[in-house]
Amino acid sequence: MPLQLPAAFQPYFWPTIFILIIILVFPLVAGYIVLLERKVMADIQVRLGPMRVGPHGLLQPIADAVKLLIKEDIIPANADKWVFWLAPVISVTAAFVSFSVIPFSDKFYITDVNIGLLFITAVSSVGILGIILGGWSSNSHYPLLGALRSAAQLVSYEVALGFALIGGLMVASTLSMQGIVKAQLDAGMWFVFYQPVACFIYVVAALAETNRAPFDMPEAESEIVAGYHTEYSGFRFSLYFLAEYSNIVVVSAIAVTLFFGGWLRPFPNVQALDFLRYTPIIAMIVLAGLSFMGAGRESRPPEKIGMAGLGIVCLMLAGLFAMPAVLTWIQGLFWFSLKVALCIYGFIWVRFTFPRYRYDQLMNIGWHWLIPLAIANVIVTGIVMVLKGS
Amino acid sequence: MNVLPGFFFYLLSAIILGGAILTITRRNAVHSAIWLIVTLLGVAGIYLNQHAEFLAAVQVLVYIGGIMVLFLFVIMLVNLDEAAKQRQFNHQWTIAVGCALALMAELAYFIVKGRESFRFGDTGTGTLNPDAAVIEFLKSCRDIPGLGPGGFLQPNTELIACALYRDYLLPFEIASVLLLVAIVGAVVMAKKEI
Amino acid sequence: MPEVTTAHYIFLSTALFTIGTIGVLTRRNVVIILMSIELILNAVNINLVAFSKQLLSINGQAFAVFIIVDAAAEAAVGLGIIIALFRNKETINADEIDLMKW
Amino acid sequence: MFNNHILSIVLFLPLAGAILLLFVPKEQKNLIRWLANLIALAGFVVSLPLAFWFDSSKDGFQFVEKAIWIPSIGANYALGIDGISLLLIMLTTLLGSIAILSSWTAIEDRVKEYYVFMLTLQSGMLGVFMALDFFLFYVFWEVMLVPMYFLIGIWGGPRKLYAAIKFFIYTLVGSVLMLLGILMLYFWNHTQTGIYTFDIPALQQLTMPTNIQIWVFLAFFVGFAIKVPMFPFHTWLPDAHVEAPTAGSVILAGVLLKMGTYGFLRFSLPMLPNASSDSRIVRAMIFLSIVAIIYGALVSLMQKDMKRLVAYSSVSHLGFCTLGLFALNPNGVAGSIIQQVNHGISTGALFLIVGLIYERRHTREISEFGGISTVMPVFATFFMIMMMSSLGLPTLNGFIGEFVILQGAFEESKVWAAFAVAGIILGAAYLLWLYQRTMFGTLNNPKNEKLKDLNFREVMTLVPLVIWAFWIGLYPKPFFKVLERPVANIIQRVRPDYYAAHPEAFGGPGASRTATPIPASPIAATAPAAIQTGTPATEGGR
Amino acid sequence: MNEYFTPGDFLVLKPVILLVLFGMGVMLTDLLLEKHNKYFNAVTALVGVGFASVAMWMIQSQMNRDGAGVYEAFRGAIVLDSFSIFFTWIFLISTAITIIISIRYLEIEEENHGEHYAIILFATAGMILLATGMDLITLFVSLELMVISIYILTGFLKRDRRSNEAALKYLLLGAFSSGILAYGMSLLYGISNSTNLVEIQSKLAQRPAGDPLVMMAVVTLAAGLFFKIGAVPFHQWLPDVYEGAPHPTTAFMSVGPKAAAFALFLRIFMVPLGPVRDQWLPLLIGVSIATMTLGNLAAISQSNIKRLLGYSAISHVGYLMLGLVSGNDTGLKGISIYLLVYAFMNLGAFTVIVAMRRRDLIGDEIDDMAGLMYKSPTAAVLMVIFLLSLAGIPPTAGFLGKYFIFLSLLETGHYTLAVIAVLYVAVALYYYFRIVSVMFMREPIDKELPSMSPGIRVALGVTAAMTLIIGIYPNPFIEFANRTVLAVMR
Repeated sequence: MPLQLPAAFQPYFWPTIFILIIILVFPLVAGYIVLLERKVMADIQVRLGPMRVGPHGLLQPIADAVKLLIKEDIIPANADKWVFWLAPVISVTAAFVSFSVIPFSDKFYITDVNIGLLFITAVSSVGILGIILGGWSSNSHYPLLGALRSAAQLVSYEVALGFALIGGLMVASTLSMQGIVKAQLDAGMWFVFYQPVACFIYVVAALAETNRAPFDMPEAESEIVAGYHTEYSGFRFSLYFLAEYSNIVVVSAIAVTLFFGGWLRPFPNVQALDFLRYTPIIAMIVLAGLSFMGAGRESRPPEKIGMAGLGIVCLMLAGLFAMPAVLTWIQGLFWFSLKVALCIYGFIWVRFTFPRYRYDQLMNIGWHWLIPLAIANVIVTGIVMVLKGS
Repeated sequence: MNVLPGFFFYLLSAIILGGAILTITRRNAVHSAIWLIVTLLGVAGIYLNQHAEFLAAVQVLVYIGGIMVLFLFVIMLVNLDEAAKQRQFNHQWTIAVGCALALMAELAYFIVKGRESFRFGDTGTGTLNPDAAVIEFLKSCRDIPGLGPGGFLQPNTELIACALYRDYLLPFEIASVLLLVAIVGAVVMAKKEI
Repeated sequence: MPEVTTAHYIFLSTALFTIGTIGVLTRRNVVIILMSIELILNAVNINLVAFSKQLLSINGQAFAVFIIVDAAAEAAVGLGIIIALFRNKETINADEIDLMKW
Repeated sequence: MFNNHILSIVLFLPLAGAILLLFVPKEQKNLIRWLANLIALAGFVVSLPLAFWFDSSKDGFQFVEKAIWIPSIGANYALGIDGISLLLIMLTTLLGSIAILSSWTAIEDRVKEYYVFMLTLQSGMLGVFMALDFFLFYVFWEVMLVPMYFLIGIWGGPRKLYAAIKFFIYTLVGSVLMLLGILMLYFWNHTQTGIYTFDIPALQQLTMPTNIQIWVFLAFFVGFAIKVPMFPFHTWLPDAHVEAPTAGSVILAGVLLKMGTYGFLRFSLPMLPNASSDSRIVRAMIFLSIVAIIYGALVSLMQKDMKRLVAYSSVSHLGFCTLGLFALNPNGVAGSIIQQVNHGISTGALFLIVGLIYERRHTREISEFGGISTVMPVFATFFMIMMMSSLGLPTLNGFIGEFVILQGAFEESKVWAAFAVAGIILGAAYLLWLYQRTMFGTLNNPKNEKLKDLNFREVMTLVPLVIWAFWIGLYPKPFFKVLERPVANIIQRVRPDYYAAHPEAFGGPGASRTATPIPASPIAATAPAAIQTGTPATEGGR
Repeated sequence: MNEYFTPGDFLVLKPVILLVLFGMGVMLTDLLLEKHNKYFNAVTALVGVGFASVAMWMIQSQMNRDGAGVYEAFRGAIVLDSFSIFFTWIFLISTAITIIISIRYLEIEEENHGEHYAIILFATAGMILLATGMDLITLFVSLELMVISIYILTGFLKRDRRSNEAALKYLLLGAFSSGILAYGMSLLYGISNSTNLVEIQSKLAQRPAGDPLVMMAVVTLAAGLFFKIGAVPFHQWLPDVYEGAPHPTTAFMSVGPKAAAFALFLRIFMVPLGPVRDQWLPLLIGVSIATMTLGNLAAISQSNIKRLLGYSAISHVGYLMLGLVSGNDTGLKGISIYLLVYAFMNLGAFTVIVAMRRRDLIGDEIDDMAGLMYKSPTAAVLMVIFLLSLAGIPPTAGFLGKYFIFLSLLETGHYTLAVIAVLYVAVALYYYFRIVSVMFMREPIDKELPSMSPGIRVALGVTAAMTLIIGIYPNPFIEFANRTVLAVMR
């Protein structure tokens, strides 16, 4: 411990640091998720996506952020001002608070409470309020409709989501996020193999929970303009945006934690695969290589330099990771981020593959299929566990 | 070390009571709901302060994420803009003041009577307290090094599970029927044609 | 700052209970009346949790869980009824619900 | 079978008949009438053996039937009669059949219901007089209210609803308070003997602290006084009598009012002897009785409506009955019972008479009539006889009753007797005046010219009553004879020292068992004796 | 841990489990039924009640064989003693009758959904649990199961504004009172560190007199319970709800749930609050007098028959509370008998009112009954019997309940109270007989005959027969009630 803090504050030191890191870094990450989304979309649609700002549009998020922040902040005349102001804050706060119990790695986590998973579900359910209040306070038809749709959708799918989580929890038999990961370590198995149905339900419900396509009814632009945030612009809009992408990260993180082994590397119990420890270094090197190759293909000098610089940064990171202490520290974080990133990729993939459902179909799926299935899953799990236990 | 819980208690109390007063005095039902949410969050905080983590999470999940969303939903469905412009209070002020005074008098009585008026039950083993079997069971659970610092109240979730699924299994089952009835009832009531 | 005892929590809950009662008795808007009832139930829960801590017994918290369940059920049915009423009557003011004498 | 269950048979025959009537289609009005009359007559006929088989020399209750009913609270199905109930039962069965006979043409609509209610009422009344179990008694007491309510309420006059509910509520208030009294006795009996029982003979042996007795007495008092009705509680009576159909009035006056006095006799006096002989209570009761006598008579004088007049005269006559009761000596009590029967006969007949004229003219205004005797001589004759009976003319029944009561009252206090005599005089005044205004004079109202005289059926309704009136007036001995034992028992219980002081009094050990205080000879023997020794001897006890 | 519950625990619950299962079954089979044969739902529900009754009977006979007298289950959370058995029978009977009288009514209202019967069954399950519960939490949750079911039943005619309003009023005040009740329960828990009523009783007995916490618990519990049973000053909901609810629901809630609430009332006041009787007795006396007074006087001026019966129900609550005021054997016996006969007579009276619901006529005004004697003599005569019984005139059953209550008051020396109580009988008779006079002494105003469906006929027959049988030969019922008392007093 480098700093000598009063004993009273000792336990709060590292969490504070982590909180600061997340708050500072996350908006940037969210921006890059947007970029990723646009890039993947472009790829799926066989085009290039943002290419102008920075090499391969790598600076696009920053430009977007600047744009959003300097835009005029419009509050509709008949809006309920302070609710209008409060609503996005609720959303984004709820999203960010969820991070406090996500186990990014065995070392990098803000806190580990004994009700971790429940806490996340609880907090993320608060996010709905932001949407409803935002829609209502705009005092306009489309936002209100969007908000009501959204609330109904979220509340409906939260049930299925909760039941899916319960399926996982029964296997893990703890609510603590770290505990869940450790349970998978002990079991030597990702829980997705124990609970494939739960995982499937979770993924579907999570898509709906985050208002992602094909369940993006609340903001179906062809029907109700932009849904609950139609009247929002500028900074407030960016808060909603931030919240949405944070939510994506959060649900992905939960999925990863509960079903895909969290920060564990693949097959953590197989000694033979210990070399996977070095994957971060290799990954960085590969990334650097790719960057250099890209730099070679770029035509304009600034972009060439940019790509090359990126390659160098990757190389430096690879070097940093080569230090055993850092490698150990970074190990979990790396795997976790990788898995989350893949999840997010999946989200994006789904978005551009499936058409949007109709609202009644959406409700139908939720109530008629997902929830019964989830309940059945819980029951079957329970029966199996009892049988195995006795 | 004991400063912090105390501080939080007073802070949360202020939030709860302030929120509650605002809840019942706001003209606009949505604002009332928002203040109620604040109050409920404060109550959740109180639970945390009392080492009832599970309850705090349930409070947030069910109350704020469930019930209050429902409230807001209904407020929006029935569109109360007109109602907000009307008189907000009925003519039962006298009764209300009477009630308040009675309760305040009771409070004052407590304060005057002082500490001896707060004789609670004896701690220890009621029939439904965790007995040795439960503790053993808890220890057999994964990742529980022993009973935590809060006496019998930790690990919170597991203990509540014990209470719910063992001591209060019956009410738990009744509660499930209760919720079924509530679901059916809400559907019957709210749907135009069933 | 004096030590916070269970009595403090009971004061808090009594105060909350009073506020809730006043809300129930004075408001005209039935939705807000329902909210006031939630305040009362929360007062109960504060009591229960405080007792639970004081008595080192988990039962109070279990009780509180049931109270929350009840609150949810009541709110669901209550709001359903409010919607049904609103459909017929277009008001949610308690004293306009006057087809029968109160 | 018949011997052992005669009381049950008498009691339930009308009820069975009522149930039988339920199955007759309501369009068959004449069949219903015939059936109802037959049943009522049969009811009277089966009650006759009671009079023949009754052994007046035996103490206690006769024809006793007992069956376990509700053992868990100690209520039994127990029936039995003594002399007092015998007289009242005979009165009931007779008046019942007469009332039913008199309704043949008076009731045209809802005939079936009418007879069903009449017969049910009959059973209820008989039950009250027969019950030997307090619980059973109370059940019959209340049962009887319902048909009466309907009789007044459906077939009554213009203000029938008001009158019916007033009757019901008044009586009910009394009876629920009486229920409290009953329960109090029951409870005390349990604390003293450890047995939960409603058995009336057993409860008659109960001794309770005087202050409790007074409370229970007051509870009973309200119940019975309303039924009698005694003075401040009488206001339901004119309404009920006036609005009720003729037969209803006959039953009401003839039988229902007797239940109050019967209650005093059967329960208040023997069960609460200390309270009943408490001087405050006796004075209050006598005061109320005298007020009732005078007040009833005075109000009768002012009536313009014949039925109302007869109704108020009941208040006056029942005042005599209660006066006799609370004279608390054998003469008073025996006279009171006789007077009850008399009142049943004469007032019942007067109501019938008023009903007959009402059926013809549909009015009862005295001023509408005059000189009726010329068109309806038979009617006028019966009216005359019954009026005389009611005002107490010697050779008719009223005289016997009033005389013996006065004798009893005189024995206790001359002042009481004086007031009572004033009541008799007023009674003569209003009745004679009524008769004079309606029967004599010129027939100046054209509507009265075509009136038909009584037909055979109508005569037959009155004849039995006339016969009985003369019987009591000329040869009352059998009636007094059956009363001897019960009256003696009551007096023995209320004033244990009375017979010691007056061994020769009515029913006393010194008097010859057959001696009856009729005017001829015994009065000279008994009355002076009572005057000489009675008053000072008992003064200390009050 | 597996031995924590025995199969015996669930055996005791068998009637409840059956009811709940059949409730769900009704909702499922409802999906298969066409509109015209929805009555089959009622049949299913009746079969459910029948099964539950058989199960109950089997438990009872087994209990007799064992000679146990009391079955405890779930570690004392529910106690099946003769008290709860007695009440269970009341509930089952009232439920069965409610189901059969609902069929035609719901058809006329075009709301014949299976949910109605399902919720009735759930409510019955809640009531049974309420009568058997010996644990604060169990009691609270069962209570809520019952009342929430009834909120729904009250608002079941959702196109009818009166039904909506009644449901809303009931819900608001009911939830409010539940909150108050829960507050009291939380204090009890805090005082005793237990949720078991018997343990609370023993803990409470050790507290000094005038303990403020106990006092507060008494006041809040009493207020909450007064709400539930409809005692003054917490009665306002009752007439409105009675008036607005569908007729069969009014019939149901005036009997089953009322008895259940009273069972709770008795349990709470006799068991945990038993040791502090001195503290609540004056309160109870005052409230019972006020309840009788208000109920009876307010009933006089009503023109709506359901409202009238609502106020009369309030006054009956006053009488019932008197049984607790005296608190001895007789009083409790009186309460049980009273509730039993009340079930029959009140259901009977409401069945007649249900029959008055015809097409185009709600049939709940007193004037709607005009000339019933001409149209349906049976219904009219039976109504008279029920009303006489409600007023407490022998030989109908209603007298018996009053008899015991009055006797108990005299035994415990509450003479004034007894006099007040008996005098109100006369007042009650006055307003009951307003109905009688309308039925018998007025000409009918329309030609429409009452809808005497088979179900209603059966219900009328059963209730009238029981009202008379209990009145005329009450011995077995008194014996039954006697055992009940023993259970509470132990």
